Amino acid sequence: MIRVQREDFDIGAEIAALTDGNHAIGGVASFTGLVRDMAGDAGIGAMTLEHYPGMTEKALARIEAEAQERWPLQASLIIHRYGRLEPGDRIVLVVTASAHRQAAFDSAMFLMDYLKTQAPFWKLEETGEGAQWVDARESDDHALARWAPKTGKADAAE
Amino acid sequence: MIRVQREDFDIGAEIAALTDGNHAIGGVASFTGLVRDMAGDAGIGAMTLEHYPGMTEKALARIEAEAQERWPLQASLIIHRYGRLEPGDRIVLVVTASAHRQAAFDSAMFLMDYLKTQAPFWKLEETGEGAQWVDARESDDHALARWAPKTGKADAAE
Amino acid sequence: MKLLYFAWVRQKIGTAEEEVTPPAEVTDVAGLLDWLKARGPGYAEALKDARVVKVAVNQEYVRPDHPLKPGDEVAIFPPVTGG
Amino acid sequence: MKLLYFAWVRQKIGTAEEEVTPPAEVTDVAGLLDWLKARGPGYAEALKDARVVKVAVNQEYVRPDHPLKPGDEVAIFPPVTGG
Repeated sequence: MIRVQREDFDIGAEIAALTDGNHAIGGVASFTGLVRDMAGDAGIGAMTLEHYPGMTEKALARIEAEAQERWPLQASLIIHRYGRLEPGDRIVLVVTASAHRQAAFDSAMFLMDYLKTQAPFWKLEETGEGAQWVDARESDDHALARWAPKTGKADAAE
Repeated sequence: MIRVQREDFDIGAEIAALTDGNHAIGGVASFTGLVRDMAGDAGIGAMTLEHYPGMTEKALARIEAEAQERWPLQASLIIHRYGRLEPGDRIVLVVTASAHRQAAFDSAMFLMDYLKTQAPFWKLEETGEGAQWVDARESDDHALARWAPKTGKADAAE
Repeated sequence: MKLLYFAWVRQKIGTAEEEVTPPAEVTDVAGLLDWLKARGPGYAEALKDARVVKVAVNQEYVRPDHPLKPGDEVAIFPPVTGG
Repeated sequence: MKLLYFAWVRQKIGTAEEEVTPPAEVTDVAGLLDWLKARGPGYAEALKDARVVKVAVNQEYVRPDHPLKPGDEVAIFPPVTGG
């Protein structure tokens, strides 16, 4: 399930809605991304997340479908917000549920790595020196590379 | 923070209590373990978790301290239940919060692997053929081995 | 052909979207970027390094040699920074 | 010396805890296990494979050569299966 929304989300309620009543689930991994006070060296006040309506949903749905193909997931969820967000605000939620814990962890990491590098969102930070577009990070590309098909990570479920 | 308790827990409320107001946190990973319907081949109705009061708390506190030492965590939480649990019930919650996502993910996996192999809990499953103690799994020992000091995982934070 | 711009590409070009009809010799994404760069200083600045900007045609990432046709929705944007 | 048993070790021995005073030649964990095995068929069955059971002294995991002293709390249990 994927959602792109301006509104905040409730982590506990989302996990419950996704997993309640499914007794084949042994483990649920989640990751929540928050707006940090410090990005690099300049303290930031707030940020605005721009996105590409239409393509965003397609990109998230494809990323989720690929995770479902690679790991034996019982359920999965991606929520990504857009609009103006302040320090401490939730930006993104990824939840994966599987019979085994490693499949849940690995697929949640995979979803986050793909989101960071593939989903059409852009962060504009409000800094002391005015608004500034966040630069893409090489470390995110490196994180993505570990999921290349040759690594055989798809079989890593315990 | 660690808790050993008979009562259920609320994932969203626990994460909020741990992270609200800390704007140095960029990512929060969580893992929730649930009672599965199927353990191996025999359907199970419920299970009872026995533990060693006193040592359990010490073991969890030591595992948490080691995670705090290995990764730059802003906050962490381990809750483990004991007593009788039914399919779908929550057993364990691990939450880790850090500036960066990989530190949060890695430390949550580390905590779960240590819990599974070090914390003095034992599962007694109610199966069709009567109550049966769950066997320790070799795969859990293997999962633990990846955190041996030589791997240098402590420096893997992005 | 509908063009969409995002983030600093949008700011430098000065508009979020526009309808264009490139000449017949523009047949692929690389050709479109070259043609756009000649439209003004904002375009030239936004698109000066073709290896940096990303292009999606009909909401799918494409490479520079991707062919274009009249009804396409072409989006041009910087590397993404969500999550 | 206080002994605690958990899970199937507890069930096979038939008690959760007991106070014992082993003879002077029992100086370490391995010696204690050997002495306990001779106390009855439940003990022998529970402790027959010393490599399987885990021992904690004063709530810390220890090895078979760990020395024992009178006031120790010694727990004997199967490999753990929580989480």
